[in-house]
Amino acid sequence: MLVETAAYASRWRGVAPSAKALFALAGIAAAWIACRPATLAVLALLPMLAALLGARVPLRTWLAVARAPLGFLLLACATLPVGPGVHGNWQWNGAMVPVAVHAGLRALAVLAALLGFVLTTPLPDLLSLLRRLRTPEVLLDLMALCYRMLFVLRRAWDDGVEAQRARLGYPGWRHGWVQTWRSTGLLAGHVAQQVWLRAAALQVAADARSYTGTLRFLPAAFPRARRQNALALLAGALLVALALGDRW
Amino acid sequence: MHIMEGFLPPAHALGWSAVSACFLAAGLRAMARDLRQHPERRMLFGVAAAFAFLLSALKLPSVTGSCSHPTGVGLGALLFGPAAMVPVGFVVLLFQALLLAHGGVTTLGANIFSMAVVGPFVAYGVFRAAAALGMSRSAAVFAAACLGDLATYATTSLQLAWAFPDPVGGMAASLARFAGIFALTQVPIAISEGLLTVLVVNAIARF
Amino acid sequence: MVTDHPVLELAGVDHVYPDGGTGLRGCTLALGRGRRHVLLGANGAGKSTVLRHLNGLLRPCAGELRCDGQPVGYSRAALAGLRRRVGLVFQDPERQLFAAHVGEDVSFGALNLGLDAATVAARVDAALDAVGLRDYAGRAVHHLSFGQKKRVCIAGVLAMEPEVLLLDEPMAGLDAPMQASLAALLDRLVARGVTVLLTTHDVDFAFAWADDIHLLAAGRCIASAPAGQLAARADLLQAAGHRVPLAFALHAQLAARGVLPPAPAPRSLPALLEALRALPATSTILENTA
Amino acid sequence: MVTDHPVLELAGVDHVYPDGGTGLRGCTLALGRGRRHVLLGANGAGKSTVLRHLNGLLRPCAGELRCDGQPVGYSRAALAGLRRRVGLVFQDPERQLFAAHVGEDVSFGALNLGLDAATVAARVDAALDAVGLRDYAGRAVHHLSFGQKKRVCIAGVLAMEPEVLLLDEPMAGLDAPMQASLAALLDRLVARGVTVLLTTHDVDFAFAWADDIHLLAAGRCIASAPAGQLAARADLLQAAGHRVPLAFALHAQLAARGVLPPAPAPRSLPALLEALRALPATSTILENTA
Repeated sequence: MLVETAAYASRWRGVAPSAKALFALAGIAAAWIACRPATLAVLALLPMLAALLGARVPLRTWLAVARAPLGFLLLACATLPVGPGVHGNWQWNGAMVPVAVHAGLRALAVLAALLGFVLTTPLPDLLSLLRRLRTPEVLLDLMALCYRMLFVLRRAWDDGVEAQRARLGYPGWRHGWVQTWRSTGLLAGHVAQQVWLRAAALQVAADARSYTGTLRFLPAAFPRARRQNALALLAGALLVALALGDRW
Repeated sequence: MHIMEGFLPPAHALGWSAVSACFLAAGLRAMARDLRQHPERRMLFGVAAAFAFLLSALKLPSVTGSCSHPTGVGLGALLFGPAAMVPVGFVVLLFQALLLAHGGVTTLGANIFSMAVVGPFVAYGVFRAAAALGMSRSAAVFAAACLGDLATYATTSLQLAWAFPDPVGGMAASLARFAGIFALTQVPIAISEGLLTVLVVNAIARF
Repeated sequence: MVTDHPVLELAGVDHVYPDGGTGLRGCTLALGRGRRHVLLGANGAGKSTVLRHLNGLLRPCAGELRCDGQPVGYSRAALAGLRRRVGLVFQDPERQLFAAHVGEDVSFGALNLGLDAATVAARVDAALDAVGLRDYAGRAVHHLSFGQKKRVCIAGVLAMEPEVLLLDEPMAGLDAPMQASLAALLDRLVARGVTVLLTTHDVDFAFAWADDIHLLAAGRCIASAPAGQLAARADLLQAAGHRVPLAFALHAQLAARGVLPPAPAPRSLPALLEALRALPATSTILENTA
Repeated sequence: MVTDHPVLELAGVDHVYPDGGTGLRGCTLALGRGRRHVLLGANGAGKSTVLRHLNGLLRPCAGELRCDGQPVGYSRAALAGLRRRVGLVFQDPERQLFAAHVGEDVSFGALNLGLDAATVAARVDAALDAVGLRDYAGRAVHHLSFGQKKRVCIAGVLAMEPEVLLLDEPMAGLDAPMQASLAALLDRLVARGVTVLLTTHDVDFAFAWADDIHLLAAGRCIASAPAGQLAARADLLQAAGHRVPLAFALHAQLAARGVLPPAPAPRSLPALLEALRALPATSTILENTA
């Protein structure tokens, strides 16, 4: 997973997740406040530059991660001005163009803020932040287990695919999609069984370490969190001020 | 089907978040009740969430020859009940937004409503109805997963149409537009999701 | 601690799995304090089942588990007390690591003991230090190699500072240098007074490393004795699905032919090879045999 | 088959993993038909990577794979043809068994060959017979022991009737009797003309079993030769992260001291032990050394 790899490699990996979250939230709020396309474009650019220059996220990574949502955005915005007219025939509707431009740029700005966060913060850091924010403990346990088991199950899946390929399991669509489907179904069923087996094994392993009913871990310490939060707050305030400029 | 990050206007984003928060709170209460009776299910839900995420990140064969990403919510609803799927779906959708940039944080509420509330409840309802009508297990599972998927897609189209009504034709015209565009991809996905769910349920049943 | 009791003891324990599978049948086994114990048996003899009983994860159908001579209860508090003293490391790291980061996972058991955050942090550091992963606390578990994950599992138990450490097949999947470094780590723990019990089906390793060997066959402990006493008992070893360790077999032959002195018997093949190399060339043989 | 070409051959193969990890660097290696091959190397030397190349699961970045002297193409059809002839058994049975029942899993590859149901059924029976699991076709996979699962994996490949059988660490996790029975199974296959290549990091087993040894170090094959020729090459073995097999080292010492004749060198420690036992008691040593 590209996002996850980039987050661990980022230069801001050691920055307190609360600071990065504050900056991202400010970016989202600013995008929601701003109205002029130019301001929105600047609001999209700033978090992107912060990620690329500040956290040294490679441009290629940024673009590769953004490609899928940008595709959706392009499709959705390009088709907004096209629609069925009064007679049911599809036609161009110029009145929707500004709506599409505004929605598109706003989405871009919010996306940039989110990417700035996720490309610099490994998910477990966010989980420890959520723990401090008193998220319900059931939800935290679900997230912690889900994150860890994600990699375990994906490994099981990849190994299964490889083992099936070694036994001619995927002849390709044209040569035998029935066989390909059969392979996929067998593997999905197998990994589904693993869900039960692994859950039981984890339960036993947790019990052996005096499990008390909730999964408690010692969160990572971010000693300079206070200073970093203040800086993030300042930078975020600038973004919001920029956006507020549109309203006055 | 995910609405991308930032695409919904603020009022809609916040509104859907509030709606989904209510469902999430109810789902968490139901899950906490369940966990008090079956504490061992805590691990199970966590691993199941990872499995659902894995399925959603996989490219799976679809009948048209293209690839598709199933949602896995139909499967989860059949195995764990629709109420438990709200928290599990929340985790999966949040992880998709954070790890794959698929969906988003501001659109999380809207996406939860379509994929972790409407989808599972429709799938579960269809399954119960099909079972009551005496359909075979495979047919009932297929119908449940397939229709659950289509219901999700219809909900998303509605959410988009409401947020971006057509100035001439209003919401109805907008709905026709969004539903029309996404039908191209969503109908094959619904069918392959149905097929896959049947295969997985059969595998589990023999286990 | 002035006690003659073994630190842990199974007394006539029967165990039948819910699916009717083989468990234990009248298994009696005692672990002397501060010694290196190996539980040796064929696949399916019940090695893992014994470990799960010693940690209280399974409950005997008959017989009892004793800790310092006292029967162990199975109330929540009694089990917590037992598991505080007896740590168990499972074979497959993927099935026992549940936290995202190394440091978090290692802290899990220590936090469950109810310690405060500062103590836990100190223990996590010490445990990671002990297994040679000092700078890995912030790493993601899924980025580690198999051998590193295995060491994280051990650190997670060490952070609970158990008196007894149980390890299920700790050497499986490790190559020779990693096995040697793990054995050295266990030796350091024993030197600090920890009692270590591990399972293996490698009879040569067992006799090279252990103070005491416990032979398991079909759910029963058929012999418990210091390694030196069991090494020549081909009958007992065979009953447990094993042969005499090659180092002892070869040494016996060589001693019978006067090539090497009859005692001390080298514990491992490399030691035997060393003993041979230390002999001066051919002439000594004549003297020895004379 | 009247051909002088090795049945499978890697010629100057380079491989770099997408994450930049070590793969192969100019690896050249040839498998003679119908022989017992062992690929020996430390963890991370590239043993599994070689196997994946030989089965076409990975594609060389440079160099080529040859089958019967012909370069192998990487079209779908060419790969299917290769994998029909070259079967690969992975290390961890948990990761390669995906069907619910034994028979279903074993039939998977044979069905993919496009055979009719009756032929597949006959092959499944024969394959299960060969691995000693004749009556297990209807059993649920997850109820089997580790050793049984491993044999199911092998049966699944045998049912495809490959000319070449590749096995990744087949002995890992098996106890001594199971290792012996697996080695006997592989010997039977070789007797039927199958070429067998397995990887291991157990140098003693490698030299006890193999006809040919291939030494892998840092992604390169540094030596390929009959086992007898490589056994004494401490330099090459050390470069591959191994020591001289103990049977040879001990035999060399004993031969130097006149205890055993210098030739033939016993291939394994049990064989060495046999040789020692076959010696009459002390007196012969005097004769030998005289």
